Amino acid sequence: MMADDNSEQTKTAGQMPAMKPVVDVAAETAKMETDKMWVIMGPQHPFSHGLWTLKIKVDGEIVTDAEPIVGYLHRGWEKEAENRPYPKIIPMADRLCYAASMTYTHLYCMTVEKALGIDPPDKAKYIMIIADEINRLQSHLMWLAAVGTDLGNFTVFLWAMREREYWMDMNVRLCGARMTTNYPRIGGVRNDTPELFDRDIIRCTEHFEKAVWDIIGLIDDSSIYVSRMKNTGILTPEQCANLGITGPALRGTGVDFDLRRDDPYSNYDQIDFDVPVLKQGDSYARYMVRVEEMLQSCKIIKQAMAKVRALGKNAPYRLKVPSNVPAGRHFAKLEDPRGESMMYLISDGTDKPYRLKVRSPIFVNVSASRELCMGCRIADVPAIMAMIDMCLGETDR
Amino acid sequence: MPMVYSSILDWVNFPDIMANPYYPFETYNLPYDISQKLWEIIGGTIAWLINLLFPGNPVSEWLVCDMTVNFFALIIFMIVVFLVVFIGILISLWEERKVLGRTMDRRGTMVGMKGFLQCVADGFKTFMKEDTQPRKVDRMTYMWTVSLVIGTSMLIACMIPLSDRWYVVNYNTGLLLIMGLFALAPFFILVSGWSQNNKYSLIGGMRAAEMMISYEIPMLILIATACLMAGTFNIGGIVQAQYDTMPYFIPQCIGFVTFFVCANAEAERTPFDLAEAESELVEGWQTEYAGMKWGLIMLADYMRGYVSCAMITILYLGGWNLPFIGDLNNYVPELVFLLKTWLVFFAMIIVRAALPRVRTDQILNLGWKVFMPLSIINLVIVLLLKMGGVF
Amino acid sequence: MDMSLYPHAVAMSVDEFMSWSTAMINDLMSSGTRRTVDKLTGPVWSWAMKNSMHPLHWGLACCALEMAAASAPRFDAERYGMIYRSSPRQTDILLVNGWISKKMRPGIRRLYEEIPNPKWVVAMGECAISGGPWYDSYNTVQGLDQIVPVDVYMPGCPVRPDAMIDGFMLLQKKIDDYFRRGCFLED
Amino acid sequence: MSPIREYDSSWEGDIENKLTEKFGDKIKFTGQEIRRVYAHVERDAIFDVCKFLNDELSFEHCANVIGVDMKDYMQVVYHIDSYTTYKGECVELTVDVPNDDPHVKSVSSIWGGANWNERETWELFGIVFDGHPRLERLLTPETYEFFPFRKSYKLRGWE
Repeated sequence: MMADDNSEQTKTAGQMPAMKPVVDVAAETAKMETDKMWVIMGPQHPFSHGLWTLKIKVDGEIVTDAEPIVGYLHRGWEKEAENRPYPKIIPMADRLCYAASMTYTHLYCMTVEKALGIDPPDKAKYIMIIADEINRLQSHLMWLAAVGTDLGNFTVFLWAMREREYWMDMNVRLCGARMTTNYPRIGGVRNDTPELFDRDIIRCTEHFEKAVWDIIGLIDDSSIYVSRMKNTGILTPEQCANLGITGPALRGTGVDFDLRRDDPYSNYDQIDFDVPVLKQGDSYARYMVRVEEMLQSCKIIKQAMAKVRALGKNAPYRLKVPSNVPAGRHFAKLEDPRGESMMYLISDGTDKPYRLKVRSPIFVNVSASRELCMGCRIADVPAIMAMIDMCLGETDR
Repeated sequence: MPMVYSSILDWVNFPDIMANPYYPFETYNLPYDISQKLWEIIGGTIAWLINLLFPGNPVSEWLVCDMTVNFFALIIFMIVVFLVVFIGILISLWEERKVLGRTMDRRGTMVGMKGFLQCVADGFKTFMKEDTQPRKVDRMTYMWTVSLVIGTSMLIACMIPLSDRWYVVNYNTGLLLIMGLFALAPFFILVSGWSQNNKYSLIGGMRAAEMMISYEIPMLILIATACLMAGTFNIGGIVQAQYDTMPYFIPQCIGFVTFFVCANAEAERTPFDLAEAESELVEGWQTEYAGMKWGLIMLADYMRGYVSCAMITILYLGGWNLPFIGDLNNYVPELVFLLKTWLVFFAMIIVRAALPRVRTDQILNLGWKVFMPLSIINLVIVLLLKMGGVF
Repeated sequence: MDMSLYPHAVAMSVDEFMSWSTAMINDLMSSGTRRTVDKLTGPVWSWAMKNSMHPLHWGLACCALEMAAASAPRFDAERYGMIYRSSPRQTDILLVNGWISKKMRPGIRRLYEEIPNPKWVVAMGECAISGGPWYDSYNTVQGLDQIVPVDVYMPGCPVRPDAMIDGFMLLQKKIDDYFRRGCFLED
Repeated sequence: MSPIREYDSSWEGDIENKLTEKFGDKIKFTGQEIRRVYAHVERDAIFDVCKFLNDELSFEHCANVIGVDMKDYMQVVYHIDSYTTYKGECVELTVDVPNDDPHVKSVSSIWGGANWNERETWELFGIVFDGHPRLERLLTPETYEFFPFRKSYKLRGWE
């Protein structure tokens, strides 16, 4: 039975990458007497970096149906935010997506700034660009580490974690905390860049630009890695847009869309960078997009640091803001490491939000896991879902 | 006429082991020699003590007669052979954890003696843990298959000769016997995976059987090729033939590489650890095993790794002989053999550190479309060499 | 043996007294043997257990990333023999590193039951200790100790990797105490 | 050449005109910014507006379906993005839903990405999306029988 499956698989895998390697399950079942079974992967499962469940229906080794189950980390974030004053939501926003905590805090602050009708100083905007990109690098390195373990290699995990520690150090230099930083403020940032921060971050960037090639070499030069990722989890751009998939997974299918460039926020329009886009739409394209994004982030950090330096030491970095927000409806969007995140705020003139909604990219991306996993093998499921880069804190909220 | 025994030296005298009429081997056997001498000391001391209390009793005489010495020497022989292999395996386990740690830029384990006692700690811990048995398992197969996996692995690990004087059996077809037992484990894994009433272990067991059909045939062809080159199935004969000509990894370089990969698969090490693929099947076929059973399964894994490396050493690296040193080979061939085995294991560790796991269809492709032609090319090369009279 | 029957020994019948005293002597002897065995073997088991802690490979929330960082090259928890195993059958420590939702609550209890004895539970981070920032949520359990008995609490939000290793060294002390008390033959 | 793409002001007002032309007084525009269109839509027209946006104006990405409890009535807010024709443009549609009849037509047949968002809005607010393929509890345990995000549900009982 296995040998038969194999020939079927190789036939389709040899074709053009635009085709999804779909196995004709119905015909195969008719040929031989096989039982399908549900395999429940999760919530405690090594592939589910977080707390979620993927129910897959397998026919031998081939996945014929998949159903994601989330909600194991739901704590009613939006409801709790309705009971907190505005400044107290900042540390909560840090804990939405803990792999890149500053992005959500930045998004929250942008939303409230918009509702207040203020524009934070330029210096704060550039510092936040640096912080965002540091967090993007951290998050992508965590993802790279997870790709290593998901494909069965522990070396990639440890090397990526080693590089991640340097970016953690940069976080510590900037604001004193490793992960949940509590750094952005409504109307600016908490503190100016510390002394010699520019020297450190340029050194860190330059080190990273060299060191990342160790890890990339380990993956790209190995044909097993590449063959595990190529031609799996293929989506077309139309499917991708319709299913609401955003971020690197969308850019891996050939849709040239990045909020940092196409809907610029926070002085990203003053910075010159490329948006990597690949057309294949498989796991390998998503991997390549993310790796290229890491290098682009280094480029952005260097430019933003130069702008901060040009603004001088005495430039303001924070505005005083009132505690009450005038009534109204506002939303802001931000390019998360994982996709498009959005916050929608309804304020009623008091010091607490009336409704604060978080749009999490992973929440929508994971709902497409049925389309991603259909027709692949059990061994491909972790490889495909690793490219979604799960972060359950924001998914379940 | 009973002898008069006055001192312990009368009881403990080391006779020539070959002179014993019940000597079970045909040639000189070092571990048997050691164990017989050990029993001379132990049994002779006991006999002397008993003789002190009850002079002229028959038990003392019995304890040092040829047949009894043979019997107890065989028991000690088993222990000696097992202990040496066991310590060798513990060292390879330690080697794996340290080398793996170093390739990953960390120190590896540091528990006692630079981490050597880590495996001892793991062993004691698993011994102490509660032995759970899930409610709905098929009890008989659950217990027996795992015992068989461990038992066969231990058997073949002990059956590998360390030199022409350190062996358990000296069959003319010893190699075939070892390979036959080595290939049994996937069947037990299949049944064990089914018996656990767990879907992960079921898939893991199926994968083990599926994988076996892909690497087993090229591997057997390669073994047959090496035997053809040496002209014998006897392990000692193969090693001697390599000493007389050259180590076989030079003429059979294709076969050497292919066999190395197949041996990796046979020992179920990364990149071929499909049966216990951690990222998708939680722990694969071992998911439901706890405590001592699981500890022994891990030990059996390393035993199979050791056997794989030993097969490579025997078939391609010239076994326990080193070239160009002539008669110096007679001193510690066992140590040379173990060092070569650890060297091969080092290569396996590097492979493990560098590669991810392959997929089921990939290993089938690899087995039938790459290894199979390569092994046949290797066979053709050897045939040409044979016909040309080089060997 | 029931020592509380001691005052009534005078009023017992012969048969009752015989059975009672036999039970008492047997019990004393067996517990003495047990104590001796425990005293002799305890250090070995405790050393083995301390140096081969296998926590469950299970990341819930923020602290899971720091858990991963703790086994990374800079902090390197494997020096202490800590390896994360994925199957609860092969682990000793249930490491809960995040908030516990109502949906996960039965799952945690089940994981705890699946770990074979002797086992330990570690609550890592504020959320697992007391609910943390989600103290007024409708869907979280306020602390792990409402579900399973907890041995070590590691404060921090999130716990730094070095603090986590420090917590595991505390747990090593606790393991020492456990085996000094002598629990081997009870199992 | 700089890869930064400037905002194209030529399509400003374009979307509003097309929508007004098609739907008349069923759609009211409440505000406008760069790259943003805010509109208020009648409940019975929302599905047609969404279909029109997707098919004719190539708004192929439904970012968000938000439920809001306004105490007297409920609201559903849609955020719809475009990747191709109006790149970077975002349309916000607001629909009022009465408390006693919380039904809206589901748009998950137009955008697959709206599926889970609608499911979440249903379980947290109790707004029923007609024609949704699977309206089941997603985030909260299946035993829950209340809608926790409604304002009538107090997080702290004493308030």
